Amino acid sequence: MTQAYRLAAGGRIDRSRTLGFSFDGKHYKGYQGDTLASALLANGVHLVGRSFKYHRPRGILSAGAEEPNALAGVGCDDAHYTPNLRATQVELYDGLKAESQNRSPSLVRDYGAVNDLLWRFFPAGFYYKTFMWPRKAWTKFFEPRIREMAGLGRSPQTPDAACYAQRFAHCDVLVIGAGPAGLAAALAAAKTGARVILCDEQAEPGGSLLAEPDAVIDGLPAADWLKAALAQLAAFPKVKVLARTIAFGYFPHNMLGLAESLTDHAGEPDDTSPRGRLWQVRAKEVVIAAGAIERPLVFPDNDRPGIMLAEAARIYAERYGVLPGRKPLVFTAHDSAYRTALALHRAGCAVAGIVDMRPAADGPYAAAARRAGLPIYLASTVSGTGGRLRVARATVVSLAGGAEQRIDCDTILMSGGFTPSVHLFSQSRGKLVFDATLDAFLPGAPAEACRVAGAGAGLQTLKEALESGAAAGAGAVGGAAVTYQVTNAPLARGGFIGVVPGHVDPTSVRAFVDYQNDVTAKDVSLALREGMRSVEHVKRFTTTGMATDQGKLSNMNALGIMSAELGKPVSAIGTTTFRMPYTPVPFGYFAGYARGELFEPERRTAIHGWAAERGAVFEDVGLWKRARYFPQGGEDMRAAVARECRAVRGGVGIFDASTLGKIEVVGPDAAEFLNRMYINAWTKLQPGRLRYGILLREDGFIIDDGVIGRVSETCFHVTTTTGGAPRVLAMMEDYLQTEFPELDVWLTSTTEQYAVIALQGPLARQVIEPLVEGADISAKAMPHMSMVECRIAGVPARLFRVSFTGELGFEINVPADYGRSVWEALMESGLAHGITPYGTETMHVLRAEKGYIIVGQETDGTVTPADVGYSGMIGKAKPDFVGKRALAREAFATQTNRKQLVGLLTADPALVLEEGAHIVADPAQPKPMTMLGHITSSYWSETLGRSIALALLRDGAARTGETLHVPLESGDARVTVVSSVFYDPEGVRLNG
Amino acid sequence: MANLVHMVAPARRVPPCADTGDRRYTPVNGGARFLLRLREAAIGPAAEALGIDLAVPLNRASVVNSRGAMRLSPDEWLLLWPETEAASVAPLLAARLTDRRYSLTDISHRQTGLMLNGAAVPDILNSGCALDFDLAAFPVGMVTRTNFFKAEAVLWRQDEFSFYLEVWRSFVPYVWSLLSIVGREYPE
Amino acid sequence: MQRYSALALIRQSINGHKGWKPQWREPEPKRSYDAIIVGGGGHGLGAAYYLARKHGMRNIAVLEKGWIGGGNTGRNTTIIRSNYLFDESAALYDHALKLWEGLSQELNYNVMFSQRGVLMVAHNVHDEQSFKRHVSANRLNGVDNEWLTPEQAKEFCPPLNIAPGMRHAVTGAALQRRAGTARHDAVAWGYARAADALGVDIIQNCEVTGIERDASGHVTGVQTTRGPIASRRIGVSAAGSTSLVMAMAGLRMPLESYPLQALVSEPVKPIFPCVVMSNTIHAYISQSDKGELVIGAGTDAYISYSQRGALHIPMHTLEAICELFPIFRRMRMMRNWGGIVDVTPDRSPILGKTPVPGLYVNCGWGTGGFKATPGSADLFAYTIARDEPHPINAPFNLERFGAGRLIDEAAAAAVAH
Amino acid sequence: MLLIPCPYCGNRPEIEFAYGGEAHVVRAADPGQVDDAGWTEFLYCRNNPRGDHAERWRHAYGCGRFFNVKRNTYTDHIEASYRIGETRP
Repeated sequence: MTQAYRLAAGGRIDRSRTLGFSFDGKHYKGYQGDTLASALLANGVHLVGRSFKYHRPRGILSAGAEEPNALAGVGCDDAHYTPNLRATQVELYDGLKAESQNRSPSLVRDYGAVNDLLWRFFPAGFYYKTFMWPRKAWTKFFEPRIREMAGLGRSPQTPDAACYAQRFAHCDVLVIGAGPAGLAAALAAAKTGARVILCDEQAEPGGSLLAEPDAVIDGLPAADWLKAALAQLAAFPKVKVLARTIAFGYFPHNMLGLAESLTDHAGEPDDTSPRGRLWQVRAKEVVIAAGAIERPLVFPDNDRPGIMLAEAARIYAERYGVLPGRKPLVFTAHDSAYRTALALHRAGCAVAGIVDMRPAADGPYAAAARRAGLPIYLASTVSGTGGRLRVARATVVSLAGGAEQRIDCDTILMSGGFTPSVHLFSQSRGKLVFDATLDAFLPGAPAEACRVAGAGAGLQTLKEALESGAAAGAGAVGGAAVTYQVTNAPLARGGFIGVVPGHVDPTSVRAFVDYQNDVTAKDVSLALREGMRSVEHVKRFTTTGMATDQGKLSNMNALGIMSAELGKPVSAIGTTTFRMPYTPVPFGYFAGYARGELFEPERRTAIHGWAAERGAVFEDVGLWKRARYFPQGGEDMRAAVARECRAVRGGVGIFDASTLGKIEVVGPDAAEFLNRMYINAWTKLQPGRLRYGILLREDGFIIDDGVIGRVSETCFHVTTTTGGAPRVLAMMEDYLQTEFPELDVWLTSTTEQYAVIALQGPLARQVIEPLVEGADISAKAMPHMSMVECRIAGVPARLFRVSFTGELGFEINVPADYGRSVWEALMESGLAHGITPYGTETMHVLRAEKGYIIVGQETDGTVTPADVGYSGMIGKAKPDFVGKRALAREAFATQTNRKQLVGLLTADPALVLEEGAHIVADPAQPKPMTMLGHITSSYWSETLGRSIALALLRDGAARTGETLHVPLESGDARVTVVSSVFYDPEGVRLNG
Repeated sequence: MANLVHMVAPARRVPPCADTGDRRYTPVNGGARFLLRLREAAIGPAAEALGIDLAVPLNRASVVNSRGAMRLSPDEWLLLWPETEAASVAPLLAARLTDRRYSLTDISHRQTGLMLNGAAVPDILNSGCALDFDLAAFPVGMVTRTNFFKAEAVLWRQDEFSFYLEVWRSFVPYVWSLLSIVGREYPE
Repeated sequence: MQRYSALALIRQSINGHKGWKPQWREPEPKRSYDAIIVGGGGHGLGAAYYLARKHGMRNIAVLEKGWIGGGNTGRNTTIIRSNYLFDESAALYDHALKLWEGLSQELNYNVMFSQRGVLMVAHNVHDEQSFKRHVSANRLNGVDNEWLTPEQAKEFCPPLNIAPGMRHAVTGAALQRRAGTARHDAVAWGYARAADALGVDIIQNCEVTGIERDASGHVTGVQTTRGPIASRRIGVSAAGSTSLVMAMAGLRMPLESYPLQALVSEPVKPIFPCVVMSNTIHAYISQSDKGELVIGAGTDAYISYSQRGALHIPMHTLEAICELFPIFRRMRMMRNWGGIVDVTPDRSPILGKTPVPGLYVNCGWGTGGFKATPGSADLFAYTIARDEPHPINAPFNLERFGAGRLIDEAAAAAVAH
Repeated sequence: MLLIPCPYCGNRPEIEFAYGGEAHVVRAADPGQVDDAGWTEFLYCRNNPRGDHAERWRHAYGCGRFFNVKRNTYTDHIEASYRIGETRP
């Protein structure tokens, strides 16, 4: 197929580079520099989509980001497929594959179009009024049917193959929009040496200058001026010009989000270089030069393919060398449409007429149109259109009355004037002010360091745009204002909002306000009739402005209709809130590099590699990977854990405890500080001794625990839980800096300074002893809960004698870079003793046998020291510690019925209860049952040859010996309440 | 069984960084690091003891020979010291600050350094660090704690296009991977 | 009340829909009411409805400073579930869920309640323990909730990525099948219309500026931007603005207001059959009846009344969404917005009486208030009508903080070892 | 992302900071002297204004200091930042 509607010359396309592309499987040709929309129009294709609700045939309405109709799915394969792309924004490349959406089986024949025949039954909000009976029918029948109709395009089904980039940036001035105002702003700012970022959503900077054959700026034709301006900007080292970059969001303190498209336009996907880049720009000053968007006119059947915005039609002709049709009819309330008519006339079109709602049109373009002999119908309106898949005719009628006149045409080009793009200004919380002469919201007082220039500020001439841009750019950095000489760019005036007056029964026709969502003027009226008065209610009830263009074309017309019907000025109605993003941005841009292993840091200990090489199974704890167990020869977890448990109880096990949080608390007041933080007493703890500490929140609940060693008079080695390390350090800093600033004490995280290796079991000492230098670690010299600084395996170490298993145990802290070497030395030393590496699962079982709690498992943020039987640890003589006052509250202290830690034994010793299962007194009680507590930990105890469980149980301490029940999915389990210490209750083995 | 007591200290093993082929990045292995905390009154004596100026402005480094003191907070200095001289730091301070009103903590193994050299390094850092690397905002000699993606980092500008980056050891592979991926966007 | 039905719709269709009546009146405020509800969201409108419907009160006003449903009712991600851990919470939310199940019929307004199931994804051993504890507690409480393997979870939600190599691999999921979503605006409008039909005055653009009390301390009415209105029963249901309203009665509340962001994608054909939540990596997602992916982000760090937040919050959320659902990486964000959520120290609501006689409060729902709407409204009406809480909301009193009886679901899910 | 003026380091991006809640909430020197109601208030009740708010931030990924900020909770405008111990402007 040839490009039948391509002009022989003109436009900014590169005719030497012909590109092939397909739309719905049909092959076409276009040129480098085309958009998908311009290339389709060049081939005479207007029918490109179906609307959301009625499946109306739709064509290309605009030439930019505001396009509501011409949405297509684009991509060479499913891994590169994006639905809902605006054909007006998709740059053409060779081999581009596009498909239309929301139609089945084809655009021309679409079964969904039956909705259009039944439109009377589907007014706005119809679904709120029906589909309720019978109740089940909603779930089983109606909702699935509605959902089938939902959506425009289809989601990709294959993971995206592309990668994405992100950048922070800073500048003195961020200029948004590289049209005349933006360029002038950037130039003015750049001249002062400022750091400037100029971004523009299009492939080519220039904005309206890209389709400006007439105007002359400072003696240069606009296109030449543009070229010169860009060359000038390129010469400034501190200016960055970002094309294909949408400023999508304006955030507090002048932070803006930009989305830069990098590869989509190139076609051939190269998945190793980023598809796009999200910029987070912090600007000292922002200049918004975002232009204005032409408004459609709301008239009956204003949505047929071939009906287009007038300015867009001129852009297609002058920028892309494409005629939207050969026999256009122009319908307008604004002078600029005359310019379009003239341009098409010059290009050889037979202009069928210019229908102007205004009683008079006196501007220079209108005069020129008159001189060219174009038929002009003043004070007239289009009362209807015809043509099935493409507009073929219009009926025109005088507003004064009289007979309808039928005019044949192949396109209708409409203009209701221009709406300034105040989106970003409004996002920045700047005040919008309604200007009744322009029928537009204009930027008022700014809330951020931000200025608006050009058409976005409601300015209407090229000269004003350039000079306002220059003033904004210069003003932002204290530079000098500039004037521009502009000729041949006359003022164009006019505009209209609302539904155009007509003489037909409005109940029998549909005039579309929101094209994509099929919201008609009637729907807006219906919403008002049903009592929706707020603009937000009307929006939500009708869905006007909620389509993918977010109301860029529809909002003002909807407000116009509301204003007319309510008899209130638009200023009294207000507008809906503008939200980011200005135009849709792919999720991938926001996710950026954070994918797969880089989604979050994966923290590994110094010993991780050793464990991985031996086939350890890991679990996630916070950001850490911890070895959970070390299966041998096809063991499952239970078998591996049973073996590891036997090894520790009967010989010696080795465990990587490096992830435990560690804080060095140093200073003359270190003991006093810990006194105030932990429940325990620290003053009398001798250097070289350890104590188990409990930390509460100020409201009395346990937040963390850990063993604390006194290294010296002024230095404590504090350990925390793995997940709690950052939280505890932050909490301590908080108290230290804001409550106890008088204390001379400093905190340093040493979590990663040390690798920590636990050696546990009756043979632990034999394994370590040969490696120790500078310390006597005999039972007498180094009892349970003591510490010593020495060298182990040739490296300096802090050796703790401590046990989380109930066995003789040591924890060796060595500088992390030596961790693996020391571990390997211990393994070698332990070989003769059958040393066995074990993981967190075995650690859990062994500590549960001893009734040691795990914060976060036995506690859940509502547990006090008394609840877990730890009241005895509280330093009784201390006047204060964090949480003490809260525990002393009368209502709190006198409470009964609190959940307390107990042990449970099942009647069937082989039954391992499910963790999280709940405990009841009467298993026969109907639901909801009275729950007395829940199982916090439950394991097979290899040591005891039976199952054990820990539980939080109401009044648990008083229930020892009681028989209770745990209803499981498999049936009721009988349990007996016992002490939470199952093994070696006297603690004899610790002293081995 | 052999007595292993007098075994030689093993070599330090830092977290592995895969070879990315990007010559702009160099892991800096070894070295001693301390965090020194003290109050205003002790700055002078401590500086004398260590032979390095500590009264530098916040977020500035002081360098003498191959020793560096980075002031990260009004009362906090990161000392980067030659490993061979590390053992003397604690005794020197203890001898001078006898009231013990300070904290010196060895964090030599807590973190690892990466040296980044190249004209694109500020841009590369800006992929994951929200600071402004304009020379006026982040001059040569400035050093600060900040974040690089989801890792805490200490960043020291040694030259217009040379940065020294320190991160905690378990974050090294993460940071290294990100540097190598971002580096591809900014060819050497 | 003009009855809604398919037949009515057809009849109106033939007449050009000219006969539809306003869904609620626009009355001028009267000088005095038997009860005033401050806040015209779903909770407030619902409370007025139940006061009229169940407690025989007719002279009631709902005062809304903006437009009804314009606060968090119209800004949330519409997730409804009741699989809470603690008995108190499960009872509260399941009371709501049961009311949801018949709400469209009760209100004669299709709120599009869709029981498509909520899948809560587990990523590690601790998640599994926590979710199994939920499943077990729910089962005994008569609340449906079941444990699924990763494969079963993927079968229920095919877009879910369960590849074992993920940074946070999916290790299972808890599924509540009765849970789902509803059309948020319809909830406000449905309650408004039904309440209005029972005589409740819904007064929009009417901001409360003061609370009047007599010598005994009992409330006597409110000052508003539309003049003084007397009443001896005032129920405050003002979500993020609760602290401000209660301060007018001299009460300091254990509340902080944070911005909570959400976003939707462009609409696509049905691809996502249920609701998926991951607490560990912070992702909440469903697909609306219109086809948009509806995604909940987290709260910003600081208190705010600005109904917007910072960019890094939705960025973090979309990282998680793309990780769990890599097929959505090319989908595009169409709209992002913020609401103001009022958060209590234990992140459970406060629903009951206050130290000021005649003043009742319903607040502190944090990020999860929508799901409770009918239940909360029903219980609030009960409390106001009888001047005492219903047994279900009795534990959610203001005194629990002093008494250390926190109902802390979030802390119960925290991890340490 | 807010731009927060650390009184020590100057303007820094919000992601370097941790929010610390309302400022000037003083923990009694002798909590035993505070009655139950007062302690509950201290634990749980915070100013939650729409408008000016004195709040704490910690430059967690920076100098590590806590400090106070006077910020408008509706506009996000930051009027002042000052060190712990300094009087509220």
